[in-house]
Amino acid sequence: MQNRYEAVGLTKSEYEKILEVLGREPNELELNMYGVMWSEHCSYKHSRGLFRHFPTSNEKVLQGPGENAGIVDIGDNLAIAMKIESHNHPSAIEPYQGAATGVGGIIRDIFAMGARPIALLNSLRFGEIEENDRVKYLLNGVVEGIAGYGNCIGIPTVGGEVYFNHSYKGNPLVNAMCVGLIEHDKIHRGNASGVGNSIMYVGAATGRDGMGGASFASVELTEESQEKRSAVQVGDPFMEKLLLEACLELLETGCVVGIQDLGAAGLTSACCETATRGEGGMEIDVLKVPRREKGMLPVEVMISESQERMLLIVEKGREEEVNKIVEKWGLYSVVIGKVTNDDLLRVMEGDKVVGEMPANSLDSSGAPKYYKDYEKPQYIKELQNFSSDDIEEPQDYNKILVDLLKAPNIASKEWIYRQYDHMVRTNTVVKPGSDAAVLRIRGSKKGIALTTDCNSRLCYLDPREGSKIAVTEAARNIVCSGGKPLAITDGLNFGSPEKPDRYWQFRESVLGISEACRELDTPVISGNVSFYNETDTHAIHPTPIIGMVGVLEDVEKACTMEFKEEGDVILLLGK
Amino acid sequence: MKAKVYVTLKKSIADPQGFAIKGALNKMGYDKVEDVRIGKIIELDLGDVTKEEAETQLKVMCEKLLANTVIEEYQYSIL
Amino acid sequence: MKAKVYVTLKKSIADPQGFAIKGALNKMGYDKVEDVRIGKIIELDLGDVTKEEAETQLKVMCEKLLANTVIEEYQYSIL
Amino acid sequence: MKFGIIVFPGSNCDIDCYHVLKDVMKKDVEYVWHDRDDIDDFDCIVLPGGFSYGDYLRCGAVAQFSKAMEQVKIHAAKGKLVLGICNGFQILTEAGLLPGALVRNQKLKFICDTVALKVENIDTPFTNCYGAGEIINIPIAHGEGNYVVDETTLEEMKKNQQILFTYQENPNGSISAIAGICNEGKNVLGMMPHPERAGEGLLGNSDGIGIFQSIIAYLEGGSKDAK
Ligand SMILES: Nc1ncnc2c1ncn2[C@@H]1O[C@H](COP(=O)(O)OP(=O)(O)O)[C@@H](O)[C@H]1O
Repeated sequence: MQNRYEAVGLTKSEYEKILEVLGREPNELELNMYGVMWSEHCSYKHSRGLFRHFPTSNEKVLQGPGENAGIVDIGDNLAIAMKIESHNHPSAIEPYQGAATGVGGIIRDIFAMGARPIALLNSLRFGEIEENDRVKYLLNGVVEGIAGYGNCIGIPTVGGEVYFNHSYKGNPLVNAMCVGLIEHDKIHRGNASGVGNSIMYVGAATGRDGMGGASFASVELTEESQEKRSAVQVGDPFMEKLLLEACLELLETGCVVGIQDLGAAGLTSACCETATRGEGGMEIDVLKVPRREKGMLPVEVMISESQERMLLIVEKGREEEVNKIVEKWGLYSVVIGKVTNDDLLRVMEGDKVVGEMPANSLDSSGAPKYYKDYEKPQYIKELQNFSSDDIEEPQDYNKILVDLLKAPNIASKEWIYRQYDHMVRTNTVVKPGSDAAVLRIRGSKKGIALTTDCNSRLCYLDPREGSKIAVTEAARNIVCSGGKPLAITDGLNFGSPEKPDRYWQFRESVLGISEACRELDTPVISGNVSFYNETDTHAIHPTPIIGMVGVLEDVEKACTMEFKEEGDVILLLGK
Repeated sequence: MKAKVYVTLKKSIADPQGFAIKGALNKMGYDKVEDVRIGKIIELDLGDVTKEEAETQLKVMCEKLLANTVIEEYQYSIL
Repeated sequence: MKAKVYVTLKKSIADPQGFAIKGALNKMGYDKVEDVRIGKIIELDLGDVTKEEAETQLKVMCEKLLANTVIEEYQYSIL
Repeated sequence: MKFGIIVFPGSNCDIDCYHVLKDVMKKDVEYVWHDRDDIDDFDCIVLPGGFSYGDYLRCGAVAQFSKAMEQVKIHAAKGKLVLGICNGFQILTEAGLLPGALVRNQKLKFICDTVALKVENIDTPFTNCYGAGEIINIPIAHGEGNYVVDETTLEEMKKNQQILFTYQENPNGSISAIAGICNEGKNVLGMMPHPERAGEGLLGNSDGIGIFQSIIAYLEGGSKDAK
């Protein structure tokens, strides 16, 4: 029989750590909460240790990594919030919903900071497109999902990239990036402070969504639960639009002291993270949580990943104010608990305590942290022996040029970005099709430039150099559009960190990004790690996607890449 | 041979569209409406095939194209 | 009381989605498929109402919201 | 002269319309929440683009039941101006203020692009500032902009010169390449293209301004009547 802890994806030593923290055996609910929170996805246990290499601050960084999104100053009391996030595995199962909910999640991260989302980008990787119907199906579904969500909610999708390569066969990558605009004094954090303040729940009702993971296996499920559990989450952009407007309006009132979206690990992570960043304790009652389905167990409520939900920490006595605004937007809000000062996360079912643990033992401050063994893979040596002199000189360069232009990786991506509304909100000065997108900032002369970049072939050949090149390519795209690079968000997509060669790739990549960002003075202000991107036969190429923002002091000076007039001079800069 | 295929979301899958329409009906005064779910109906003219052929064809069509079996279930009837 | 509403495009209205699916089925080898049309099924739980109430309610719901009678026709059945 | 922009849950081009009217045209303009029933003050009502009520079931289907839309019907019946853009056009057809319906684009994909339109009739409150037959470039962004209408009504519309804009290259399969139509009284316009996205040189295009200029000219009494 499987051990209790293995069933929720934990190791023996991790389980012992839980025993030590609690001083007793965890019950099923608690064990499952540790299971999801100490998963790679939530705890970053294999990657966190290396993040110290990243430059994460300079005089422009208002919020570095660790919050829902990073924030960088662009002057005039204005700042840009941004973050990238992967939704690779869900998109491989159900491309439309996987991609759509990826977009929905990253938008919530931005408005949870109090910023108004103003642009979306997406970075996609698929297997070779010519040979495979499944790849076409995935591409179609992913693009439609991104379009379906972004278009409906009314945030322009202004840029991105797509590459096809055999290493992504069976394991596509879907990374979504969102950028928001915020005034300096309006920044909010996911912070549960003020003992006695109310914990309020806003948005869609909770169902048994996103509970297909291993971490759920040990719970004794009723038949109904079994049948209704679904690994596929469905996005509702309409609900999210209402939630976005309601939350931004609420934040204006000053009655919200903390706000957090319910993403991976749902209520469990939102509660323990806000509690840890705040006063330290919280008590919530699962019976008060609005539900979509009957007969849900406390554990189902606590780890459900239903979409379009937010947690608010509201000043005691001002709950009615919240209800009123939320109702105006056709949603409802309920008090589900309160802030306490005992450092514990206490889960109630009515009057009954059904789970209790130190809040900070769940989140990444308490989760295990690993440095793995790493080893330079054999393939690198072999590939690096290659010399371009070994290739025969082509006879017909014109044919080569046409072949290149036909290659899916180089051909126009208009088929994709024509499906995205890239103009809504009428700020898009430079549309998709150029080096970087440029948006004007209303009410100022300024603009921002946005891009995502990563050539994963180069990262496969040399993860450190390839990662540097990804950062510098992003910077060149910004500069060519007239912007000054400010900061990056990184979407790190790799194979299993438990394999020394993959961990080596990851480590090299982090070091490469760090070096380039230090050199360019573009700190890493947020990011995401997605490990285990591999199939039985192979891992994906290391894919550290760099999302970069730059500022244009005068947006009228934005530059596009096409040739403008006959007779203009063409210059080549650099070697 | 004509046939109808009914494709609906699996019970476990959230149906935001149905939920929104339920809200609209409630607001229009039908406040007893408890649940709305939306699916697809696909009417096919399969051409000149026997009933048995139709039967086997439909099954494959549904599995491969007409329904997304990750989130949907289907039924069909031959007319 | 539960009910199902079937909404389909009028014959006179082109159905690009149905046409695309017909094309896909033909390409999959079902080259006898002559026509495909796509409609909607709306499954409702009308709550605690009598059959007669259900009947009248459904008619109004369809006319007003569930179908656009400029382009669509509807049928319903009470279960 | 006052413009009102109706905001439904899910509207998202409301601020774009507001911006063009307020900051570019320098006119008095106000957002009108969908549950308001006092719109007497406004000379022109704008139904903006977006995805009202998620565009669930059918685009624009649910929005027609709002309180504000009841008022819009009265407003239109008085001969006052209504401009429906994209989702606003869909709402106007669903509400019966304009004939026909908008269905899925022929190629089934959402299309975001800038397209060339021909101004078919300049004898209206919405088009009087354009030249006869002028070609203008206006962005589109829709998945269901394929206009359908029965033959008889189409003939009547043609006879009445209710077709105001047609696509030079039909992007979505619309009958007679129709991009925008008005009612018989010529005071209600519905169009799929987004003139508010073509209002400033900085965004690369200001061809859409003519529509707002026309409305203003008409309201200032300088130009053609709505019949
Ligand atoms: N998935 C996508 N989503 C949105 N825009 C995209 C996507 N893929 C490519 N683009 C846009 O197409 C243009 C060309 O992309 P790409 O070929 O990656 O450019 P480059 O290699 O010159 O950086 C860019 O403007 C980019 O933003």
